[in-house]
Amino acid sequence: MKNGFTTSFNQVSTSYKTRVQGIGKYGLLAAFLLICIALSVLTPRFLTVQNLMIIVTQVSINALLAFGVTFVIITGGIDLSIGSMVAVTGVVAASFAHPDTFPVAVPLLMGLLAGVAFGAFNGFVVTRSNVPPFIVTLGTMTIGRGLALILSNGRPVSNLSDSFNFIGGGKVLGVPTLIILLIVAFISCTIVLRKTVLGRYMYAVGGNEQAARASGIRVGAVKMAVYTLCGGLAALAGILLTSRITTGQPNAGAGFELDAIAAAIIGGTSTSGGSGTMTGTLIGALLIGVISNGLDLLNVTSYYQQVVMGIIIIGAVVLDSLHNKTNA
Amino acid sequence: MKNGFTTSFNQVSTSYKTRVQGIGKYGLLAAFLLICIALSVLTPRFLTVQNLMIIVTQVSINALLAFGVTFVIITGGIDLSIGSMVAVTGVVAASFAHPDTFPVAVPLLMGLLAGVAFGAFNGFVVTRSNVPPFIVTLGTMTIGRGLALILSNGRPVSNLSDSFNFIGGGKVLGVPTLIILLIVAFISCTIVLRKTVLGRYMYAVGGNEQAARASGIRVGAVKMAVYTLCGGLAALAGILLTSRITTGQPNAGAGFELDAIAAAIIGGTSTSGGSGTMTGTLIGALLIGVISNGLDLLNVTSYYQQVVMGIIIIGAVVLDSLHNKTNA
Amino acid sequence: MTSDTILQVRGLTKTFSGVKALDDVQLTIRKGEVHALMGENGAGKSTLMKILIGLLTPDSGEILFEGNDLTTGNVGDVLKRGISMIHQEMLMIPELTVAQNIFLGRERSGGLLRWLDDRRLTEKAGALLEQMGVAIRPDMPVKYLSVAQMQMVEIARAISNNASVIIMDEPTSALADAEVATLFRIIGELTRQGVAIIYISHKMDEIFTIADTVTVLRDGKYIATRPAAELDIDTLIALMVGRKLDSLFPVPDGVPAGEVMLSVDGLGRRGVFADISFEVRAGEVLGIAGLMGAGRTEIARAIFGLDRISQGEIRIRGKRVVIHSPQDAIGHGIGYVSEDRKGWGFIPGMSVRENLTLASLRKWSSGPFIRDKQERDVATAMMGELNVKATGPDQLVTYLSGGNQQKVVIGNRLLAQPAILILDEPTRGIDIGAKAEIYRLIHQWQQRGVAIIMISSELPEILGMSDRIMVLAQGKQTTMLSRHEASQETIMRYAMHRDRDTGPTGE
Amino acid sequence: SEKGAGGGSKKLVVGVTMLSMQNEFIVNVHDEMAKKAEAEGVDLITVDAERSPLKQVEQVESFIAQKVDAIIMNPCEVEASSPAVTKALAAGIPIINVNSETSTKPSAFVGSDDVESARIAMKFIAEKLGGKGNVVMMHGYMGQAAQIKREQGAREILKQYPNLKLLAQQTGEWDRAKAMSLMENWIQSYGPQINAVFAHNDEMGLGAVKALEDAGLKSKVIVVSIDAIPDALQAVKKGTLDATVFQNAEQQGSKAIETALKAAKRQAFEKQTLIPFQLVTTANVATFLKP
Ligand SMILES: Nc1ncnc2c1ncn2[C@@H]1O[C@H](COP(=O)(O)OP(=O)(O)OP(=O)(O)O)[C@@H](O)[C@H]1O
Ligand SMILES: Nc1ncnc2c1ncn2[C@@H]1O[C@H](COP(=O)(O)OP(=O)(O)OP(=O)(O)O)[C@@H](O)[C@H]1O
Ligand SMILES: [Mg+2]
Ligand SMILES: [Mg+2]
Repeated sequence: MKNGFTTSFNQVSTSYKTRVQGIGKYGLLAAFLLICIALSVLTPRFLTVQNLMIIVTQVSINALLAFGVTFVIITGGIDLSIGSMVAVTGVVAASFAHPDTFPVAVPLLMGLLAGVAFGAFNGFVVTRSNVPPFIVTLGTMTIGRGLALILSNGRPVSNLSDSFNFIGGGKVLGVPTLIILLIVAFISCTIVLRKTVLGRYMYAVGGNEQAARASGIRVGAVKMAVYTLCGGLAALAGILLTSRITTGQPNAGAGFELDAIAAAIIGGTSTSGGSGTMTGTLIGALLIGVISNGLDLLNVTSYYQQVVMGIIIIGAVVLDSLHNKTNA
Repeated sequence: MKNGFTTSFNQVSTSYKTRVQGIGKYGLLAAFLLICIALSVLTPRFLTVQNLMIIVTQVSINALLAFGVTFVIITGGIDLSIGSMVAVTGVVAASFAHPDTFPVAVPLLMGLLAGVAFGAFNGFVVTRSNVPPFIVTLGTMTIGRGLALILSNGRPVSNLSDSFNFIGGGKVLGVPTLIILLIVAFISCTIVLRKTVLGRYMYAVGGNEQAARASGIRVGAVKMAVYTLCGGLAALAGILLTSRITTGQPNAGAGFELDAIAAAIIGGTSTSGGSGTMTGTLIGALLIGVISNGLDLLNVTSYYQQVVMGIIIIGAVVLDSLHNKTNA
Repeated sequence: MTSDTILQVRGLTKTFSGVKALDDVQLTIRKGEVHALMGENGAGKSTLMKILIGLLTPDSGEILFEGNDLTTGNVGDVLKRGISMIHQEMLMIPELTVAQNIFLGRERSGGLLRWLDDRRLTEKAGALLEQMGVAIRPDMPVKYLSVAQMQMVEIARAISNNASVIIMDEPTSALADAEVATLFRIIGELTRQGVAIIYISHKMDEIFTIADTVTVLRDGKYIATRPAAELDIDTLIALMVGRKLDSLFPVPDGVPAGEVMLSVDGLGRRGVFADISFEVRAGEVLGIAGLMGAGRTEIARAIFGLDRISQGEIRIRGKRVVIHSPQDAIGHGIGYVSEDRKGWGFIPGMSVRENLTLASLRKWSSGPFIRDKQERDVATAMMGELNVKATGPDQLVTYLSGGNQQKVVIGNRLLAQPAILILDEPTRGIDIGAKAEIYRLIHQWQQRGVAIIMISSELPEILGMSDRIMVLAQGKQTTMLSRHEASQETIMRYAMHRDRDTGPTGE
Repeated sequence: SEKGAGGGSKKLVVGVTMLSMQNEFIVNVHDEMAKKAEAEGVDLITVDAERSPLKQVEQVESFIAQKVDAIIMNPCEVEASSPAVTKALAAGIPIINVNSETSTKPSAFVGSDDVESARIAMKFIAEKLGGKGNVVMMHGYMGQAAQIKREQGAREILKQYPNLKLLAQQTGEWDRAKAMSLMENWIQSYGPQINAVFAHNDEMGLGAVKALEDAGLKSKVIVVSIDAIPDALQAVKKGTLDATVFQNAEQQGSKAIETALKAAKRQAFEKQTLIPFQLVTTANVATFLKP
């Protein structure tokens, strides 16, 4: 009975390959490169090492948040509290970062701890209650904002040590620390997602929770892990932001959640869970960053910038999906 | 795609779905009443006709938006552009509402037209492209904000006629017009959802799009309809807001989308589509409104308000879901 | 408990929102036996199995596995202790590959942060599938598999766990005879090694082929346990149904077929099927037979407008039509019941009533408004006609047993009163009583002049119901048999037919 | 750098980053800058920081990469926007803060002190009430520079009048609709106890006025806010808004451009140009109303 299958396999396998592992991603990459080429033609200031470095620096905070939320969305969840976590962790870190108080590791650790604890709380409520993650994290988004204001007394926490400010604002061998950290985070997140059992289970939980459960996967533990991871990455973003603007702002990060989620979804993460890649998310974040930078360089009037921004983002994803269609 | 994974995803959330048609709703209602009772005990000013009327007035704009987005979410979509639609339609309406220019029907119609066109555009892009609704409406959210700023030149459009200002600010037989319109909209939306073929098709499309197609439902048309409806309701909200504050604000409605979506989801609409009721959404909106009013009445410090708000919302939905569990 | 008893269940009870799905049930499984669990749709078989595997927790009762208590309610634990399960609803992760699905949860012992070795998994899965004699690529995402292929993957997953008890909940519902034979061979090997199999199926002949012992449930209650050798089919049906069943297939009444309703000429879809030509007349049943992957479902999908065709034409009542979408097809009076009822059949979050009337809703409404009472009456009547077992028209379809869900899907299409009805595996997972009802219904609709195309992997069904039978092999039409010409042997011969033109295939 | 000096043949380029182009006052300041730049024949590159200091820092980085001749920044935050100043100065590009300050000293500052505006507003309330009564305060977005400074100014005056009681305070998020709802709730809570409302901006002040009018309490409550946007001036003229504080957008805008040009051309310039606030009441509103 083997004989009958060979033909249909071959064609099935080609059609799936193009879609899944291959060109699908490149559709977005193509759209992204197209925009870059267009900008290079339109303004000579775009394609300079300095400007490209600025773009990556600017993108890095959003990209870190987007990585975290990609984990969460892959499991079929959502995290709206990342913006507030940026504020809380930033304020916490800043409170320990005044000159001549603690060594720089302390604000770092305290900030990360705050983010991990916040994320774990999200995970705990999501797994222990029947409440949809949207509501849980919308709730903790509000709570987090309040906490940041309470902790900072509603005022920016400033006067931070130089070593702390170096974390997000310095350069190593001419390369901004933010870019280095972004690359490290990207590689780590990719490894977690693609090479570890945990990553596999994320896809499983998001792809079909019942099936995951039936395979003996501890669904609750996986969810705890992704929300905690997301909290940790938000903390990293919060610390870097604080260090970059040399203040812990209680109102920092407002609205960041939408940008981060947008980067993930533009990058091909499905809102219904079960699919998504870090590379896609990174390209998504870069796309947003490049458009925003390009519009500034081209001196497009502020109001029109928003219109153009919206159109290009929809356009890029349309291009991406058209590309997938013709390949299918 | 031939296999039926989409449906098995849906099964995962059945626990949340039991509430759709039956007992579930009362769980939330109980939580809501509990909060009302608590507030009545805490402050005598809560349970007065006047205050209750004020709450409903304040809730009405969010409720209208939430009704619209409930339609969209039931079909498995999302609309993030409602806040921007409020601004665009408000500015458009205001531009035609200066005294001694047009009769009051003109700004009303123009505002509604703008909203319907905007919503139809959302629907068109969602149905014609492969782009996820999240990205489409995030894009049009940005575009809409830009349009509102362009149309108004970044300035409030003020000096509106008294007859226009009456729409959202007047009273008929002692009852604020906003409350009357809210009730009319609630009844109409409930009828559309529960008594019409279109409403039934919305549930079908969101519950299992493939099965809906196999039953001969024109899925694209249904989606067009919900986004357009949502646009129309956002326009109504935009006009009423403009009339209530007697100016068309280009930055009105920022962040309204989250409140509206929250009301829908608190009310039991499942983000994965296929379930939800207008009554649930109305209770969700009232819940948010009552908490916010109560915290003001109790003069809870601003920072703590946010913390308490987040906790109560999560708490209410937890209570609701516990209730469902014991019923399941 | 005798020495070779491996699993014992006593006094098990489970209630869903007040309805008793299981009521004081008992079950004893011995090493190396094939123990069939029988019962009508909704009897509680799957519920019992889900409790054994730890997916559901019982209200009361005890489970002893190898002498120890098993009521832990933790699937991972149960799997590790040596029980595995083929799930009726094929629980798989669409985006993951065959290999990744087979070893899901068992990638490696240890923590969540352990390293994955996908190449090793793929090799292991490839070897396993090869050993089973199944040609499925281990690196293909399961979302691209046909239902039958998925079922084979489910089987591979269950047997790869080195379990001492394997639960098989309708493992063959989507399989044709050849694959069923493969499964039986595997079962034979396993039982020889002392593995116990709990086997659930609605296909009676399978039970009498492989079962050693049979336990019957009815309405959640334990009825009896008998050695298979002591049972005959009528006794078994009587135990399951509680009464005797009349003949399975209706007697053909020789009513002459009417005008040609649907004709298909040279239909092809690149790489899937080609040169398909046939016609169906009003009041006629055309059966389509073939092996798994022969392309039967693809033809049905193409006619219904779900897939594009690359050549050929479709005529309805002699007029050439172009069908681009299901709406087009429905507009031309075609109704389609998919083999994949979860994917294309029903809306899980809707009630039985809403599902039944969905395709015909316009008929029960005036203008935009649904006429509530009429809708309810129509649905209730259809529930009666199909004998749908539910608490009422407002019960959600998700909570129905598989067979009853299938009836709801058929009822939905019937209410739309199609002139041409395509049924793809219409009795998949349906108990014998319900099968007889569905055959009776098909017959009734045939008498009313509906042209029916019935795709089925169950040869008795094809032979019992069809006026003519088209046989496919590798996407090509190999013969068209009349009722008198057809027999199991002829159909199988044509289904295995290898077309010279395609040249040698395979390695 | 070579092109800037002496204002040679090449047009000068000035990068401008504004706090928020959705705020009417800020838009006015920017419009004045654009007008002035046009007259002087300079190119402006304007970007909107959308109230995000991070974005603002990035925008200034981008200006530096583009080698603009001067930067005008309307800072989002005192501290958080400071790195932008540091970076511009390090790159040798003059940076002028307009409207509000940063903790790091820029090349020059053009504007007014937000604390002062709140002092003026609260002082007016105190005098109107004869130093005795109950006040409620509507804050802007909590934690933003303008909110912090306006709160600070108000509290300074409140301290001077021990009989002036702060009955309640809450954020109205700079928004008219939110402020209206907030005022409605306060009316429920305190009713006739409220003698005056101080709102951190006119939008919120006008929301409060609307709520008070609807409740028929306007005649009994004083409402004062800041910015003197056209709507507010109209309201002052009608007598519904008791007072607003005028910030001179025109002067801030044109002075900022003037200073930036001088700095770019390496000419001498004022390090600090303070433009005074003015209280607007029915008495003097006519002089502020544009024809
Ligand atoms: N989650 C649930 N909630 C409510 N009722 C349920 C649920 N799951 C199953 N049931 C009910 O329990 C009964 C037993 O169902 P079960 O799936 O065990 O039947 P089955 O014997 O496996 O039937 P089939 O042969 O059709 O698969 C049915 O009446 C079904 O409707
Ligand atoms: N969406 C798809 N993409 C790629 N290949 C597909 C797709 N759907 C089906 N196939 C492949 O096409 C072949 C024909 O499948 P089809 O379902 O038509 O077979 P069938 O004769 O109906 O048999 P059965 O239903 O018993 O599997 C199979 O090998 C299947 O894997
Ligand atoms: Mg079953
Ligand atoms: Mg088939």
